[in-house]
Amino acid sequence: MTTTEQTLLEAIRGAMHDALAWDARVVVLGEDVAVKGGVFLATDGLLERFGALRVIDMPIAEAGIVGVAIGMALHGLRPVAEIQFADYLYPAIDQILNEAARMRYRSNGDWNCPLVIRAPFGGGIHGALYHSQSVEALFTSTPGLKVVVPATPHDARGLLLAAIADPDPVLFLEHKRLYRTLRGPVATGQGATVPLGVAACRRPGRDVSIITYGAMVHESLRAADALAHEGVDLEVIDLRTLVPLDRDAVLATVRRTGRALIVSEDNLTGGFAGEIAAVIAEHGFADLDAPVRRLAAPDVPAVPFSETLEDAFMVSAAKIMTAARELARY
Amino acid sequence: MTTTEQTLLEAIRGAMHDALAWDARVVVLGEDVAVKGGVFLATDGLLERFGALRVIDMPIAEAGIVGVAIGMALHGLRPVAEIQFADYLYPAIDQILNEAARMRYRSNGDWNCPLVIRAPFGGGIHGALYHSQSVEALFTSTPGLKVVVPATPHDARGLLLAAIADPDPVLFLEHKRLYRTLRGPVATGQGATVPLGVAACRRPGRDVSIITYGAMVHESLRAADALAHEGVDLEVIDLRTLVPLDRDAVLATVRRTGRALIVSEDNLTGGFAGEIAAVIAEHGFADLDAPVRRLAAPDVPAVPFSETLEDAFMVSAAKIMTAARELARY
Amino acid sequence: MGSDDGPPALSAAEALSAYTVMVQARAVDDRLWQLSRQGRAHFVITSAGHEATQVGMALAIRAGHDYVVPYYRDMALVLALGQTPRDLLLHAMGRAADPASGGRQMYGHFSSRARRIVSGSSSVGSHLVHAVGLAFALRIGGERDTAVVTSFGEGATAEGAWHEALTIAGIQRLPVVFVCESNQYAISMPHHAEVPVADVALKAAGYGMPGEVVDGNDLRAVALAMRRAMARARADGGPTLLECKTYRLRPHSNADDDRRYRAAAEVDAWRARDPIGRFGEVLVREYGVAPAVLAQIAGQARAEVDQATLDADAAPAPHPATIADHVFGTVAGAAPRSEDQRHA
Amino acid sequence: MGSDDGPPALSAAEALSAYTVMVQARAVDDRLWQLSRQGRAHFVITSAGHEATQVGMALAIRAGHDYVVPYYRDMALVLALGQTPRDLLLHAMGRAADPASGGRQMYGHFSSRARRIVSGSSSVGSHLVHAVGLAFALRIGGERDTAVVTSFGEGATAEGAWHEALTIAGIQRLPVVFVCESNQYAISMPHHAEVPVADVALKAAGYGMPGEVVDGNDLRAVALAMRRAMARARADGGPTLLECKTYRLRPHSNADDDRRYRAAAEVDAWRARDPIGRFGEVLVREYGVAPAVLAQIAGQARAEVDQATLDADAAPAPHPATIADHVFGTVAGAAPRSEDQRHA
Ligand SMILES: Cc1ncc(C[n+]2csc(CCOP(=O)(O)OP(=O)(O)O)c2C)c(N)n1
Ligand SMILES: Cc1ncc(C[n+]2csc(CCOP(=O)(O)OP(=O)(O)O)c2C)c(N)n1
Ligand SMILES: [Mg+2]
Ligand SMILES: [Mg+2]
Repeated sequence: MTTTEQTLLEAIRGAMHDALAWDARVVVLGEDVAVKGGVFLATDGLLERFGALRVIDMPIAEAGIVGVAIGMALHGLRPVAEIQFADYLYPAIDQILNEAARMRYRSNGDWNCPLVIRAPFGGGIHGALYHSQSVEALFTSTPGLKVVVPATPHDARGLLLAAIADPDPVLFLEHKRLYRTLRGPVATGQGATVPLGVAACRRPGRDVSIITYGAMVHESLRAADALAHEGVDLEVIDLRTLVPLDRDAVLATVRRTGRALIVSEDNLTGGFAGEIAAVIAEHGFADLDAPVRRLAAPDVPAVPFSETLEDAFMVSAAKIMTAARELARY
Repeated sequence: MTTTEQTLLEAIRGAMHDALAWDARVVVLGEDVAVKGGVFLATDGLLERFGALRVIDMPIAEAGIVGVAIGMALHGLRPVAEIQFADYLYPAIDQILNEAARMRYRSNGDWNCPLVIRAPFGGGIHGALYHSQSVEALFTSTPGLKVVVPATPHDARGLLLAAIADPDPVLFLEHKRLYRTLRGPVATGQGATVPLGVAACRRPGRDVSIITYGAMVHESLRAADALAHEGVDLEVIDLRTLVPLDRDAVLATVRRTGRALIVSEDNLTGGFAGEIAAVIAEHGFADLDAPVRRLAAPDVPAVPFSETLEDAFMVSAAKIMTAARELARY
Repeated sequence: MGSDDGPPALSAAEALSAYTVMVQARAVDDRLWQLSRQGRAHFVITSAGHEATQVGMALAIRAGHDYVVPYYRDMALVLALGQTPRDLLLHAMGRAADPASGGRQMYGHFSSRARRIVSGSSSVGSHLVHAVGLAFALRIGGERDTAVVTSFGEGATAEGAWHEALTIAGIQRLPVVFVCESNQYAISMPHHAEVPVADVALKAAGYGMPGEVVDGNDLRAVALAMRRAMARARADGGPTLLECKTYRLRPHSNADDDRRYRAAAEVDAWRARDPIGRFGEVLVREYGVAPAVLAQIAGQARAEVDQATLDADAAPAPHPATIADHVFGTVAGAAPRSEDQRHA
Repeated sequence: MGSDDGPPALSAAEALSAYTVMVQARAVDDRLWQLSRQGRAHFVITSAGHEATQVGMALAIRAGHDYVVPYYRDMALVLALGQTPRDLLLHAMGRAADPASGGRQMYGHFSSRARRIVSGSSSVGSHLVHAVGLAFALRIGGERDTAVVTSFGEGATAEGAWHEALTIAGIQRLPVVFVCESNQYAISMPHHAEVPVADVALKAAGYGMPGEVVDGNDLRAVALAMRRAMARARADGGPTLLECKTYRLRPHSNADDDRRYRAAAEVDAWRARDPIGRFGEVLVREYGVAPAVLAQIAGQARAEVDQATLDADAAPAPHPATIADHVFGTVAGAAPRSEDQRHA
């Protein structure tokens, strides 16, 4: 096992590269993934190394891309499909939820769908309504589908390898703002997977538990560092996998601090933060010294373009500090 | 204002009939809605009365149906589109969420989409995975779309008329098990709309608040009647509209009873019950004498066909009684 | 060529066995409607009228070798591929032993991994992309001489996913045969309200593949056209769109009343062209089969279906405790987690 | 007919004004790339190379009367319909006064209710169904002599929603003209990886509508074909699919590097056929316009764009407090509710 410094993007590219090299069943498909190497270059170099039968440029047909991946998976391949932006998962939702997620159950275990759908998501990159969305809430209500959101290069690699090895469909959401801005140590080697369904404590703390995922992990850590100077000690939990949710980790942190702040980049109402809050409200009630609090984006249809509006939309370290401070004082 | 006894289905059909009669901008479109009058006969007789330009049979193309309705709405019509089963809303999700819900916002208010999408949903009718789904959780996380679930014939009519009059897109989910099994008084006449966003208290009670919607309102009322004999007094809140959610009504009932049981026909994880639980956990914390509790279907991909499995899936009055009894004793 | 007036394209054994399956399929269909009227089957969707199309298709398919991605109307097809009347009745009655879904899907959702019959949802048109993916996988895996067949109604050709499937198959020239069971109606809606052109086969031109109209009530015509298309696919000659013109002789499903949208006279006219009677005549006329043999086949089919009904009736329903089985598979090397699956 | 060698199909005034818009569009495009390099525009998507197609389309459209449902590449089209360089710069810089979206959408999402230019998302192919619905509404409302135009790239023709739009338009024979700006690439992917047939126009056959290939770099050819198609639509003769073959002269957007997927020689060859230079020659040769006039038009365009840039630069950004405006409209007769819109 060696460890190298990589960006989130390099870690993801490396995981696909190695999965293709190690397992003949793995194929990569999507729009612009082969010749161009992906609009974010996440698949750069793979065509040259593995050829056009395993790294496949697909037409602009998201339902077709996911549906074809399902067919491949039914035959025993391990397709990794890229949807160019999470905002364009919508045309494929019927295939993802009605087909892939329900295939094993509806056939009583006779068929299964081991496929991964990768999609860049998230805002803060001036991408406006249709290149910034947080779409996880659309995918966390259908059992049969796993949903993964890595927050570090190490996890991105390890979780992606675990997702490819998983016997069921996995939606793998990559925060595009972190692709090149985030670097970190990555353990490579075939055994270095990160299991799905296990959260990580990124920072232990006594006063308030922040439960979050994706880019908000880093905003929360920034907020925690800043609040430490004020004597408020935040614990930061990175869920890493939304489905299956690591309920134990969520309830354990609340048991430790008695205060839960759920931080979400998505808008508030109907978002996945509600599920976390509900789990705590149901099963951690006796441990709570203050109401559960959700910090999320305003309830508007999506992220607006102009910087002033985008800043108003995005949850930031500063907003987290305000909310955590208030909660600590409750 | 006259009042007549109608089934849920008759109330819905009557609302469409009257809307077509009163407002030349209203049109009805969908698969099998014209000549056949709809697979549930919800649009029976409308073609004969209003003609083929206003009651339109559409090909099997759900994205097309909703997209065409959007185009009609942009021109100022008031389309009421039927999707034959809620399970087939998926292929239209891109049109519903990315297009209709975001049109007003993205054009800074220049354009708007006054359209209604009706879809029969819900289980308990031996419809199996693809004719039984509760899909509301897919639609409650995108601001810009309203989501309505009537539980009585009176509300079905009044809410549908309000939805048609609304200047924005409304998803109108009709529980198909109630279509013919539920009868009740319906106030007819042009003024008898029921405003969107206002919950109803169906039964006042002191011990536990049940917060629910759709067919579960009736299961809850049945449970309440039975539990009354045991001295447990349930309050039953029918949300009627999920978006916008009547937070005031939710928090007010919790203030009265101190105990909240959210009952949902959908599976538990990621469902809309989580949003309600989160709102209570955040804003009703001080009023709670017991943890919030969600009673929902098991986390399986959808409703299975066979009666034994379907019964195991469905939330029933008996299951509500057990959960409410426990909560009352906490 | 290969029509009722052409040279016999099938051997006598093939012809007789095909006829037997057609008759068997109709007997199952008859029984299902009866069970529905008795309240013993909650959902029935008919294949009556489609038998020549479906059994003709099967004559070009190597069961368990070629993949088949069917739709809800394909009961005669899966019978021809080796499913039994008992399998179908277990499926219709939602029994634990239902091989298609263990009682989870309603009738018409045929599946068998061993037979390479792929499980489908009820969503019209959503399955063709799976056929395309399977064909892609065959190419990637170097599995030569194998093809994929998928079927659908003409109404399904309006769906976006249908288009994406044909587009990808056309671009990649994949070994898929797309078979439209073109039966004039999508529930209540006649062809012209569903399809903007007279023949679905005309759509093939936009996907760079051949399109062909076949008399779907003529078993041999279907078999021959299918064999040509499958041969092309197996020889890496690309996909084909086949339109088999036929007619659904009963209502769409037990929830439908077809008198609301079509004239009895039209149905009667098609009844006169019933594909089973028509092929029975061919057997007598061209293959020298004695009418008594046909009667015997019918009797045997009824007896089989009777037995299958008894078996299915006696078979146990799924146990409620199995409701959360097969949500996810087992992750190799993962420790079992305590996460509760059941909350109700 | 109507090509560079045919009789002049446009009046001198039409020709000169079309040329002016083409030049203006290129000047705006030039400026946007410059602003992008300077970090003053976050997103730029080019229309360079498409000017003859787009301005040719506009010559058949009655602005504010016919509906136009464009896509992100249609900057020259909306200029020809009456948008100004200032409108476009306000849009690109995300200013509050951006008429398309008040700074909410990124550049390329043109919209004006007054001009009947419909707001689009970024989702490729999702807007054609809106054009079909508008055409349906025109028919229902009895608004005669009006048509709907919608445009898209050849890559978009693979999308399911594209198919559903043409299917519905074909079945109902609605007054829509579908214009494919067929520019050989969808980002990096060449035509053959996106479209299973050589010409998008061939797809028309499956929808029961005429399909026509036009030289999209020939302004007059586009204008003539568009006028025929619009006349047919206005006379209730049904929809048309027009394929204008052209080329995108710059990378897809400022985030793209087209050297990764196409040869410089190919781009250069198309540069030699630049639609603006080509139509400039026509003006000189056939309309007797003096070359100095063309130079003057170019100078004026640059000056206008300079002024527009200054204006947009000075214009205020949207106020953060407006972030929750226009989520929902006002319900007639409803009491205002206290529900908080902002939680952050
Ligand atoms: C996506 C979707 N939309 C609607 C339905 C409802 N539905 C079931 S069958 C059917 C008609 C299909 O007609 P066709 O494709 O011609 O096949 P046929 O039933 O005639 O064999 C419809 C509309 C569905 N199952 N799935
Ligand atoms: C649904 C969807 N999928 C993918 C994308 C990403 N994307 C933006 S433009 C584009 C290429 C479109 O090509 P084409 O339709 O030929 O139009 P062109 O850009 O060449 O004018 C892609 C794939 C998108 N915007 N929407
Ligand atoms: Mg049909
Ligand atoms: Mg293109």
